Amino acid sequence: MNMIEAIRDAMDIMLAQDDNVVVFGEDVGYFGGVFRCTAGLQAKHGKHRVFDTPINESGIVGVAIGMGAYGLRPCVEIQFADYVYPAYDQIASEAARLRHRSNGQFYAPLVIRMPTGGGIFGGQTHSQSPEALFTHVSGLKTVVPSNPYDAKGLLISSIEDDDPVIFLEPKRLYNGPFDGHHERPSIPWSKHPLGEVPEHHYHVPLGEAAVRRQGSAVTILAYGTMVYVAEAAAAETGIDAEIIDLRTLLPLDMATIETSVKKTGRCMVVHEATLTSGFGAELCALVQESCFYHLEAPIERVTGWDTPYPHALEWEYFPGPARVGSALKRMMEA
Amino acid sequence: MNMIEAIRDAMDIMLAQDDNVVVFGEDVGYFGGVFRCTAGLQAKHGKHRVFDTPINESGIVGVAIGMGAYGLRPCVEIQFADYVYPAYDQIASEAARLRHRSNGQFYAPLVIRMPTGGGIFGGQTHSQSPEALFTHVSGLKTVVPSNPYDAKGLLISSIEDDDPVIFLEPKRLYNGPFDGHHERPSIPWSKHPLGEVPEHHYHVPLGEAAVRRQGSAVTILAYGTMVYVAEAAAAETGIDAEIIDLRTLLPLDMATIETSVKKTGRCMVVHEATLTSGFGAELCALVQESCFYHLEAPIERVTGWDTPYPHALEWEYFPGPARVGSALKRMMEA
Amino acid sequence: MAKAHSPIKLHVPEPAFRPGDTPDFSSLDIPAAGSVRRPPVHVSPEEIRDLAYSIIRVMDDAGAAVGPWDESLDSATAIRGLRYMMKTRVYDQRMVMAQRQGKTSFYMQCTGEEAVAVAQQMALEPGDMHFPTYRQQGLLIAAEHPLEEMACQIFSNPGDALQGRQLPVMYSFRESGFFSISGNLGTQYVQAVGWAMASAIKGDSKIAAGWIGEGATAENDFHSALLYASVYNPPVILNVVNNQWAISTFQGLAAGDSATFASRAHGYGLASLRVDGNDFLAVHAVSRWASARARSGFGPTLIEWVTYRVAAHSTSDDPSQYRPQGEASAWPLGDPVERLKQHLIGRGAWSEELHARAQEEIETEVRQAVRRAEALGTLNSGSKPSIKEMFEDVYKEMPPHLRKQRQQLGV
Amino acid sequence: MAKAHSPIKLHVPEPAFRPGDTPDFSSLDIPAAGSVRRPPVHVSPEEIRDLAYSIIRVMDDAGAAVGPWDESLDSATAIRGLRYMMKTRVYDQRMVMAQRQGKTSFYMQCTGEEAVAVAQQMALEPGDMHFPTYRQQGLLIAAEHPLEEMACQIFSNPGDALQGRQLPVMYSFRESGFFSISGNLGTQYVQAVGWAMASAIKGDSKIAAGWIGEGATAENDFHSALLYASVYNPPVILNVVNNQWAISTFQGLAAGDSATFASRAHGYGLASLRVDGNDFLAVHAVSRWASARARSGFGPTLIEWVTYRVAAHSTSDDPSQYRPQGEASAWPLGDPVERLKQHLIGRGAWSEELHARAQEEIETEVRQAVRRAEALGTLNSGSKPSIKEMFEDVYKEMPPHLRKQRQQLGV
Ligand SMILES: Cc1ncc(C[n+]2csc(CCOP(=O)(O)OP(=O)(O)O)c2C)c(N)n1
Ligand SMILES: Cc1ncc(C[n+]2csc(CCOP(=O)(O)OP(=O)(O)O)c2C)c(N)n1
Ligand SMILES: [Mg+2]
Ligand SMILES: [Mg+2]
Repeated sequence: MNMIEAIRDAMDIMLAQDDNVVVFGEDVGYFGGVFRCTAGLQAKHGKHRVFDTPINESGIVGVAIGMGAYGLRPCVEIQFADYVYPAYDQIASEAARLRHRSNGQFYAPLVIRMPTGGGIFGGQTHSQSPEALFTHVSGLKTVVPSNPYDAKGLLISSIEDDDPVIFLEPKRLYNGPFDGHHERPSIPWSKHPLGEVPEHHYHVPLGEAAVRRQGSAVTILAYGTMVYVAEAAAAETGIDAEIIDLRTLLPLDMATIETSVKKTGRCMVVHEATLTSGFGAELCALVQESCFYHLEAPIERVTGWDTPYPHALEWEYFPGPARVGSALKRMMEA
Repeated sequence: MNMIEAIRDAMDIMLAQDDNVVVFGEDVGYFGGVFRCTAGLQAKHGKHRVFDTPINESGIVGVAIGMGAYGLRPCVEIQFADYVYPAYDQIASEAARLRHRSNGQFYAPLVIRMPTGGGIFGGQTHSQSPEALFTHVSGLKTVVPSNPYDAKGLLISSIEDDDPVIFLEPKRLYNGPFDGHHERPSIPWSKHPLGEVPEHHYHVPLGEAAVRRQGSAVTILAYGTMVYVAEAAAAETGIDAEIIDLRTLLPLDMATIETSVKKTGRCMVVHEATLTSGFGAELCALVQESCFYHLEAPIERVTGWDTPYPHALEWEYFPGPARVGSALKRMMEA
Repeated sequence: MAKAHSPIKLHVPEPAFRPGDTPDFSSLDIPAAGSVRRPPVHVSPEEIRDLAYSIIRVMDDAGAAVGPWDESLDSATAIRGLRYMMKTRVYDQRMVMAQRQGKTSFYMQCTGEEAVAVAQQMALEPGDMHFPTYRQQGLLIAAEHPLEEMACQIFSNPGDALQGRQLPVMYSFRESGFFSISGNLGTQYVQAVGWAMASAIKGDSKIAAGWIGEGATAENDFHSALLYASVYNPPVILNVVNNQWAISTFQGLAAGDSATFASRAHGYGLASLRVDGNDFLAVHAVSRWASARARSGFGPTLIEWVTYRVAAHSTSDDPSQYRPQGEASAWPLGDPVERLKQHLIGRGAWSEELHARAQEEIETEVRQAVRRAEALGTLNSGSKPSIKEMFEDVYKEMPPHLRKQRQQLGV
Repeated sequence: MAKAHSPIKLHVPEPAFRPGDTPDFSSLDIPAAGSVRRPPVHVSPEEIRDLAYSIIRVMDDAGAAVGPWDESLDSATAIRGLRYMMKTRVYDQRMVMAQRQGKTSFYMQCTGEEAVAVAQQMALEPGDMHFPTYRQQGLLIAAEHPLEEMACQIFSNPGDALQGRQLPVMYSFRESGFFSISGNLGTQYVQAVGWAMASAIKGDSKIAAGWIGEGATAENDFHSALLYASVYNPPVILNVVNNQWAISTFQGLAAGDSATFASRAHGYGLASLRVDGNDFLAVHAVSRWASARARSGFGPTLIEWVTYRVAAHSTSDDPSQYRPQGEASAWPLGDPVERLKQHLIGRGAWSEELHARAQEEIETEVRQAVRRAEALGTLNSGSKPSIKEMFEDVYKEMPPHLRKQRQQLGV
C-alpha cells in the first residue's frame, strides 16, 4: 500500500468498526479528497458518515468539536496544512482546552488530518510544516507518520484517542519514501518494507519513536520526509548515524532520544519547517537539558530557512541530503 | 508615567506627526480601551484616525493590511492576546508574507498591540503569552517591553517600522514593576527610574536587548514581567546573575546574549508562556549552539506549566521568584 | 483621463446618546403587542423574511397577553418562570456583592435580560444542549441547577465542579444541558451547530441551542455557524441576544444600524424571527415554536431577542463612561420581571403580596445556598482546589512531560 | 416527561447532476434580458432587495441589447472588450499547453468567465485597486498589462516580477491596480475593504474591488468583509464570481441552494445585485453603476456574477470525476465571447471575418509574448531567479539571523 491507501484504510476500518466515527472536509465526500485519501469512503459508508463541507476550515473544526461533545469521533481533513490557520482559534482555544476547562465533562476526540511539507512545487501556500504551532498548545497531540505502516497504525490510534490529535501527513511521502534526491526517479512504497501494510486493525501507539537506523557516531532526530533525507545523508557520508523517527512529537518519546544521544554523544535535528521557534528548538532544549554531560558538540539544526517556502527555488529551500550530509561531516569534526 | 500612559503617549505623538497613522480596535475609540491605552486619542485626533471596530479580530488585522497596502500605518489593538487567534491567518499568511510574495510591491507596516501574561486572575482567556506563535512566522517582528521608557520608545520604533510588528504588553506591568510577589503591596512606576519617560519623540531600536543587571555567575534571559521576577530572585538568592531583558524577540540581539553567556558560563531562560515549544526553546537552541564550549551546566528553563492558565491557582502557575530562585541555586550547584 | 471626484468620507457609526445626553428611544420602531402573525412551524424561510424586521410581542402595555403568539401559558408555569427570573436577579446581586467583598475576582450580571434564558430553558426538553455565553445564568436557574454549585464555581473553592480552573461565571454543567462556556466570543456558536448535526447524524431527536451577544455576531464564527446550519439543516436554535451594548460598543458597530441581526439569516436561507426579549410570554412561545420546528426536522431558526443590558458589562466595567445615565429606564421594552408580574396580577394569578413573599423566600434560598458555598472557601480565603488538579485533564491520561512538571512543582 | 419524537436526519446537499447524468438547467430561473429595473446609484439597499434574487441581463437571445441596463456602449469599446476576452482565452490555452510541456508546474484558466474580469476592469479607473483571486487574469489583460511579464511569472524565470517566489498565476502588479494574490482563499476580500477604508480616511476618490469565488464565500473573511463594509461604508465593490463549482464541490455546499450569494448582503444592509456574468454588456453596466455608487460616497455594492467554470479547476484537476460531461455546453447563459461577438455582428460593427482576423492577430501576439518570456527561462530549463532573492523581502532590511542563513547556503 502507498501512504494514501494506508490512511484511507485506517479511516475505512474505523468507520466500519465504530458508528460514532465521521469523516468530512473540503472535497472529501463524493470526490474523495484532492489527494484521494477518502476516495470510495462515502460510497461505502454513506453520506451521513463521510461528506463534503463548505470551504470554511474554522467551521470544520468548530462543528467537529460540537460533534465530539455529543459523542461522535470526527476525523476531519484540512486540505493543506497551509489552510489550517483560519481554524487555529477553534483548535487552540477550544478543542485543546475543552477537557481541562470543563473538568472532563466535555472533550473533543477529534483527529485533524492535513498534508504538510514541500517538494511538489506548491509554493508558499501548499508546502508548510506548522507542527511547532501545535506542539506549543497544551492539550493537543501531534503526530507525523513517515510510512504507510505507521500511517495506518498511528491514524487508528489517533481516531481511538480521546484527545484532539493533529495528524500531519508529509505529502511528498504519499507515493514513496522520498529522500530529497528530486533529480532521481522516485521509488514507490511497494519497494519499501514499510509499504507492507496488514489489512486488519492494528495500533502504532502514540508517543513512541522508532529507531530507523542504529548507529554510534551521532543521533539524528527526524520525522516525516526528513527520515529518508537523513538516511540518504548517512549513507552518502558514511557517517554511522543513529536515526530516530519521532512519529509523535507530543507526547514525545524522550526515553528513546536520551538513550541514543547518551550513546552517540552528538545530536542533530532535521526538519522542513522554518528554523526559528520550530520544533527543533524544543528538541535542542530537551536534549541539552537531559544529555548535557554526554554531548561532545553543539546540537545542530538543519531545517527550512526562515523565509516563505519559495516556488521556483524549492530545492534550495528544502533541507536535502547535501545540506544534512555536510552538517554531519562538520559535526563529526567538532 | 506608567506603562499605559507611555504607550498612549507613543501613539499620540505618532498620530500627530504622521497623518498616515491610524489607531483602532475593540472599545478603543470613544471609551479608550479596556486598559485605557487609547483614552483621549479619539477626542484629540478625530474619529477618522482613532475608532472602534466590530468584535472581529480577523477583520481588524485584515482591514489593517489593506490600509497598509494603500499607504497607511495602522496601529491596532487586540483586546487580549488570548483573542488574537481568530486573526492568526491574516497575520501569519498575509501580513507576514505580503512583502516577500509581492517582491516589495506591497507590504503591511502594521503594529498589532495586545496585552499579555497573567497575574490579574484572568483565567485561561485573559492571561496567555503567545509570543512563540509569532516568532515562528518569518516576516514578523515581535517586541515585548518591560517598562514605560522602553514601551514608548519601542512602540514609536514599531509604528515607524515598515514590517508587521507584534507588540506584546505584559498587562501586569501596566501599573508597576511587578516581581511576582503578589502578596506584597504593589510598587508604582513613579518609584522606578524606567518610569521616567521624556515627553518628546524618541526611539528604542528594535533588535537591541538591555542588560538590566550586570553579573558574573549566570546569565538570565528574560522579557516582560519576568525581568523583575529574575531581579527579585537574584536579590533573594544573592546569586550574581546577569539579567538580560531581550525587549525584541525577533530580530533577536544574539550578540549581547552570546557575550554574556560566554562570560558567565551558565544560562537560564525565564518566561511565563507554557514550556513546550515556547520561545525559551529557541533561546536554548541558539545559546547551546553559539556558547557550547563555554557552558558549565545545562541551560534551564523556568516557565509556565504546560497547562491552561488556571484561575484560582494562578500563583502556582506563574513562574515567580521562588521557582526562579531555587532553579538558580540548583544551577549554581551543577 | 482620470476624472475629478469629490473626496469620499469614512462613516464611523456613533450611538444616538453618550454621557450627558438624555436618552430617547422614541425612534425605535416597536409594533403593538399581538400585531405580528404566527406562521406554521414548517414555513419556508422565504415566506417569513418580514418577521426579521418586526418585533414579536405578546404582552401589551397593560400586561394583557394578546395575538397569535399568545399560547395561554398556564399560570403555574408562568409563575415558575417569574420566580426563576427573580432568583436569577437576586443571585446576580448577591454575587456582585461577593465580588466587592473580595470573595471572587470577577462577576457578570444579566439584569434586564432574565426572560430570554429563563423562558427558553423552560421551552426546551431535558437532553437538549445549550451552548451559552457568560450571560445565560438564567438557563441554569430555570433548569433548577443547585445554586450552591454555581456559587462554588464563582468562589473557585474546593466545591467548584471546575476545580477553580475557570474564570467565575464560565460554568459547565453537562447534566443540566449547559455546555462549558468559553471566554472566547462566538466560538461556541458553531459548536452548537456541530452538536445538532451529530444529533441528526445519529437520528436522535435532541436539539441544540447556540447563544451569542449582538456584539459577538461580528465574530467570524457567527458566519460559520449560519453557513453550516444552512447547508446541513440540523436541529439548532441560534439565539442572538441583542442587549444593545458590547462593553462600551453600541450595536451599530456590529452593523445593527444597517440591518437587524435577525435579518442576517436571510442570506443563508435560514428562518429567522425578531422578538421582544423582555416579554416572557413571547420568549417562551417563540422558543417553543423554534424548538418544535427543529425537532420536527424543519431545521434551524435564528432568533434576535431585543433587550437591554441594564447592568455594567462586568464587575470590571463602568458604563457611566460611555452611555448616558438613565438609558436603562428609558428603554421602551421595560423590565421582564416587572412585566410578567403585572401580567400575572392582571390575570388574577398573582399579587403584590405574593410577589413580596416570593422575593423574600428567594432571597433566603439564595443567601443560604451562597453561605453553604462560602463555607467551602472563597477565592481569597479558606481552601483552594488541589494544586495537583492543575495538571489533570489537560489530556485524558497525563503524559510524561506533564507528570515531570507536576513533580517539579512538588505536588 | 420526555416525549417521543421521530428521528431527525442530516441534510447533505447534492448537485443535481453527477458523472453519467444528462445535465439540464431548465429549472434555473433566468429572467428575460432587459426585464430587471435599474435603480439610481444612490438607492438605499432596502429598496433593491429583490434585485438579489433576479438576474440582470442586457443581451437577449438574439444578441440585441435591451432594457434599462443597456448603456449603448460604443462599438469601439465593446470591440476592445471582445478582444481582451479573446486574448484572455488564448493566453489561458497557451499556458495550459506550457504546463503540459513541463514549462511550469501549475496553471488555472478562467474559460467561460472572461467577461466578468474584463468588463469590470474597463468600467473602473486608473488608481483603483483590485484584490483578485487566481481567476481574474482578465483584469490584467484588460489593463493591457504586458503579457510577457505575466508569462514570466508563470515560468518563474528571471523576468518574473516576483522572483519565482510565488506559485504560477499568483500575480502581483501594483502599477496595473492588481493586488498580490494570496493562495489562501478569502483573505484578500476584507483587505479590499481596508484599502477602501484607507481611501475614505484620506478623502481620496479611489475605489477598491474585492473578488471571491462562490465556494470561498464560505470562508470567514467573507463575513468580516461584509461587516466592515457595512459599518464604515467605504468605496468598495464586492464581487462574488459564482461559477457553480469549487474544485469538486458544487455551489450548494456554500449554501447557494438556500439563498443567492447576492442576498448574503442583505443581513448587513448592503446594496447587492445579481447579474448574468456571461453578458459583457451587463457586467460593464453594473460595474459602472457600482463604481459610480462607491465613488459618490454611497458605499459598497456586492455583486453576484452568475457564470460557469468551463475548464478544470486547475491543471491538477479532472472534472470528469465529479461533474457530467457536457455540463458546460448545457449551461444556459452561454459563452461570453460568443455572445458579445453575436451582439456586435448584430449591431453591424463586427463580422465573422473580422473576428477570425482578430483571433489570428491575438494568437500571434500571445505566441510572441510567450516566446519572449520563454527565452528568459522556464521552470525546468534556462536560468532561475537568483538564490539570494529567497532571503530578500522577508523583511525590509535583512536581519542578522537571515543573513547568517543566506551565508550558510553559500549565496
Ligand atoms: C474573541 C474575543 N474577543 C474579544 C473579547 C472581549 N470581550 C468580552 S465580552 C465583549 C463584549 C461582547 O458583547 P456582546 O456579544 O454584545 O455580549 P454582551 O456582553 O452584551 O452579553 C468583548 C469584546 C472576547 N472575550 N473574545
Ligand atoms: C483557506 C483555503 N482553503 C482551501 C483552499 C484550497 N482551494 C483552492 S481553490 C478552492 C476552491 C475555490 O472555489 P471558488 O471559491 O468557487 O473559486 P473558483 O475556483 O471556482 O474560481 C479550494 C478549496 C485554499 N486555497 N485556501
Ligand atoms: Mg451585547
Ligand atoms: Mg467557484
